[in-house]
Amino acid sequence: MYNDKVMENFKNPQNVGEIENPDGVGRVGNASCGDIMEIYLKIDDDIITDAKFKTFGCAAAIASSSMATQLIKGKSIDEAIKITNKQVIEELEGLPPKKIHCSVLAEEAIKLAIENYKSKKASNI
Amino acid sequence: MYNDKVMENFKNPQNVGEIENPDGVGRVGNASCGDIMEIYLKIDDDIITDAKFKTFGCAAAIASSSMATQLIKGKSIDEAIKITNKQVIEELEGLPPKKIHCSVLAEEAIKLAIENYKSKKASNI
Amino acid sequence: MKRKIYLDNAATTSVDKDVTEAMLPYFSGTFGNPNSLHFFGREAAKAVTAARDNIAAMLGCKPTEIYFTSGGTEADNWAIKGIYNANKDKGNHIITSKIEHKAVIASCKRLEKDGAKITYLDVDKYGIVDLEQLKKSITEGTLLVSVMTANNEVGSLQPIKEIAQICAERKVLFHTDAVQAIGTVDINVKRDNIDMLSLSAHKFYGPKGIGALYIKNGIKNDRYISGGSQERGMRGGTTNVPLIVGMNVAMEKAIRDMDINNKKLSYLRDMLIKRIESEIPDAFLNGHRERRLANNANFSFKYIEGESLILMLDMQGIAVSSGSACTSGSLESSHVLSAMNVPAEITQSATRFSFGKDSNEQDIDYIIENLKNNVTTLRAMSPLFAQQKGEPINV
Amino acid sequence: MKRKIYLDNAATTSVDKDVTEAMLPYFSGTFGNPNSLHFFGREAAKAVTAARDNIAAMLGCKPTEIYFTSGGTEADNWAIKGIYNANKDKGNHIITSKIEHKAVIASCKRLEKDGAKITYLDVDKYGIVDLEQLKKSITEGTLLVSVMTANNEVGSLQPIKEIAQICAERKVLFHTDAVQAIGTVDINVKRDNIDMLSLSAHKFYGPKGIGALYIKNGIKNDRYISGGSQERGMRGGTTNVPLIVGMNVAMEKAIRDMDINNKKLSYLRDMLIKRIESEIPDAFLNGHRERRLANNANFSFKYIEGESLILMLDMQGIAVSSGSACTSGSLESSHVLSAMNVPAEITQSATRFSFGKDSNEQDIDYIIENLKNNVTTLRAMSPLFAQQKGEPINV
Ligand SMILES: Cc1ncc(COP(=O)(O)O)c(C=O)c1O
Ligand SMILES: Cc1ncc(COP(=O)(O)O)c(C=O)c1O
Repeated sequence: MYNDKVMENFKNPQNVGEIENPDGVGRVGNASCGDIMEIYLKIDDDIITDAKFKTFGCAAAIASSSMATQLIKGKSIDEAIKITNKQVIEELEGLPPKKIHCSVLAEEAIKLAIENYKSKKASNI
Repeated sequence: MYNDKVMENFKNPQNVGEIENPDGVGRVGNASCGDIMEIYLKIDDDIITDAKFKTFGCAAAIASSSMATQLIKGKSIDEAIKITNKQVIEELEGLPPKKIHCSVLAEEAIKLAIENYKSKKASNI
Repeated sequence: MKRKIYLDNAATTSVDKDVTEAMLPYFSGTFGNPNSLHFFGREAAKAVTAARDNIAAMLGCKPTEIYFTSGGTEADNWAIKGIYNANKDKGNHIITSKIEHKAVIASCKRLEKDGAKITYLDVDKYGIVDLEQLKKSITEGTLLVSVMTANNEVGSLQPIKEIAQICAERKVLFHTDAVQAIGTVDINVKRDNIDMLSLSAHKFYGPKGIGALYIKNGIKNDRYISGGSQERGMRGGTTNVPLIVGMNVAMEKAIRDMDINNKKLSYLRDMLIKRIESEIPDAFLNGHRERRLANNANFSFKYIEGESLILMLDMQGIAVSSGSACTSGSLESSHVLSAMNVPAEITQSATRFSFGKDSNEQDIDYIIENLKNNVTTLRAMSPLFAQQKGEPINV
Repeated sequence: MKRKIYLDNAATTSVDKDVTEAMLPYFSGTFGNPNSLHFFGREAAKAVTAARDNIAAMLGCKPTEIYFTSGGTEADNWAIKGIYNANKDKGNHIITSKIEHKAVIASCKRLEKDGAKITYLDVDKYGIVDLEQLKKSITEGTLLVSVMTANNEVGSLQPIKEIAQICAERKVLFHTDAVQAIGTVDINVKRDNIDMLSLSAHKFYGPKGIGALYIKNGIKNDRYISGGSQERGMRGGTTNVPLIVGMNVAMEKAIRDMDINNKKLSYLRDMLIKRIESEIPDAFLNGHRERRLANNANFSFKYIEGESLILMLDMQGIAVSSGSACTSGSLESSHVLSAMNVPAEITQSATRFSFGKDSNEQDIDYIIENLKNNVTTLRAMSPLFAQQKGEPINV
């Protein structure tokens, strides 16, 4: 069902966990539809220096979280906010059709986390 | 499908053939319904001294003819006319349900042959 | 041991050793349910995917157009009843032929009870459907034309490419029961414009109880066996992994070796036909002389009845059937022969010789010898034969 | 090689070696079509008769009440759609339960399109149907009640004797899907007053693709698969000789060894249940504690999602399933658990452990060890678990 790249990211997910005092947090999904994803960001000078996730969900959701956090680390928030679920899927070398929504959750969680960062920054000014 | 007794009578049918100048002949069935049976009798003093048959039909029809002719040989015509298809089936140790009609043909052919004899005798008087 | 010659390959074939070998690991070992996520399930699913891909390629269609079924009968039921049930808002007319297999005829009869109108096309005396009648029969409300590729009793090959052409022009779906044809007739559903096709493994040295229905993508068809998500939600029931694997191996071999097998089979068939016709008087070939399956010879022997002949041959170790195995347990005479207007008194003795991969030339000598004796014996016993010779019947 | 523990026997079982052995001679050798008159056909027919007689005896019915099908799904479709189609002049109401297998539910849904009224009985939180509701639901127009003997997901045993009793009193037909029950639950259709029963060989170490429907003599049922004269004219399709032979051998062994197998299976099941409950916090047993299949344990592990757990166990060589194999390819969560009102957030992690004849005590240690680790890992990753521990979410 899943390709090797997805399974690799499921077996050894990167960036699992939380960041203490994160600069941005994004949370999407709900338990009854099967997936919840949280992404935590550490941001220095609009550059994402660290990203971590917590996910309740299937292997595709975990792999998407792992891949999405890898993708955005080191990127500027302007670059990171442009990352789409397509890119997540591409980096994972494909997801089963029924699991596309997992990559969408990852895209959304990143966007929310960056927006959370931006709004905090705005309110700090 | 057929038991050993039926097969035995089919493999080695008794009394196949015709009798020259028979004293009675019975013919039943027609080709389009699948079976035709003819029974020829030689009768001396109302005792059946010989019986032969010709049959176009399935194994059950041939076995029934063989058994019926064996059954009536040596019997008086009064005894022979009472032979039923049940007896033919019993002597054959059973026929498949779909093949019961073959034993009925044998019963009918005997009856017709005896009647044929009787009516000839009546007209000779 | 007594000599045994199996000449009933149209009824069913022996499973090829390679096929059995291929199935064995999937009974135990890789026995998982392909719907399961785990290792056992995934391994099983891989085997099914590979088989489906290969079968699709051999038929000239996409893997998503192959639906596995429990055999030819289920495939025929599904094709006919499914199309009717899914499209009865658009019409209620189905066209088929008088010589279809019982699976098709009985499905049509069943639909008649539900309000379907069925046209049963006539055939000529060779058992080949009438294209002009087909053209005339198509109306606004015609949903489907179902005509078999090759007949199972007399082996007559139907003009399916022409039928497909007519259906395509008139925008009517075309289904063909190719159960007897796979491995003997060259078929490519895309090239031949076929919308649906039934096949069954046990006719080409695969196992009994597995077949497939090809349904061209985009055709609106109902499910027939409701259930889980198997076969893309269109056919419930745990996927029959070993038998699907077996069917694929059987079909692979059958299609790979088709030309060479057909050469051999038609050589034997023609030899049998020639020898029967020259050595046994009043023997009539049923079906078309050329447009027939490579392995089928069907003869009537006047003045005798078929079952007796079949049982006598059986006693000599020669396995043949009357018309078809499906009706041989019944009293009815062949609907195929009567559609061909074969006279009633000779339909009774119709005997089908269907050759297979183990058949050989020496068999023919043995068959002819026994056939001659049996026909003579039975004719000697037959009141019809006596009549014909002019012997008076003394009634 | 890595350790492999198969705990998905409710999805399908490995074919027993004796069963495979028994089938082999019928693939080649005695491969004839049982409808054929000749030697090959007669030998095949004998094997089918013997199997039918024996299966009937084991179920407590007559051989003429057994109809072979391509599996449990076809048997369920036939039972439900057949009764409806044959008797719709007398009524259009069918009663079933909310926890039936998809084969039954989907057949009922299909009939709803044709005008049937279906009552789907509720179940309690243990997954057992409500007899009072059943009694109240029966009306003049009720044709059939169909309730499974044992549920395939949570293993709950239904009160089928009581249901049969109620149906008998109210003169309504009773069908039970006993696919999960054969070989584990003692069933005798005469004693238990059952009118129709579905079974499938691949759940008791027989082959996939063969099953049976028992229909009590005298019941008016429609054919479902139209065709030849097979199964006394009620189910077309070439008789699947090897698989029928195999099913008989499998059933013979399953029923002969039922008590001893059940002892072992329930011992393992109870040990697993006890250890999970004592060693893994927030694990909930789904289904009834006593009234459940001897080989079934179904657990939810709060805060985690099932697929991840199943794939992790799979990586460790342990094969289990979420709810059922039929839905595991789909996104929907279990209709059985939601009928039982299991809270949505724990239905996600429902994991079915179904033991089989190769299971043993050492497996349990290995399972518990890995289960504990995986649950810990997945909970560490789960935002729900963090929440529950009172960690604030910094949004
Ligand atoms: C309760 C129940 N009914 C029906 C079926 C369907 O049986 P089959 O897979 O033989 O079609 C299954 C299993 O798949 C089942 O568990
Ligand atoms: C032309 C034709 N169609 C359909 C069938 C039915 O196939 P199956 O036996 O696989 O159900 C057969 C043979 O039995 C056949 O010869």
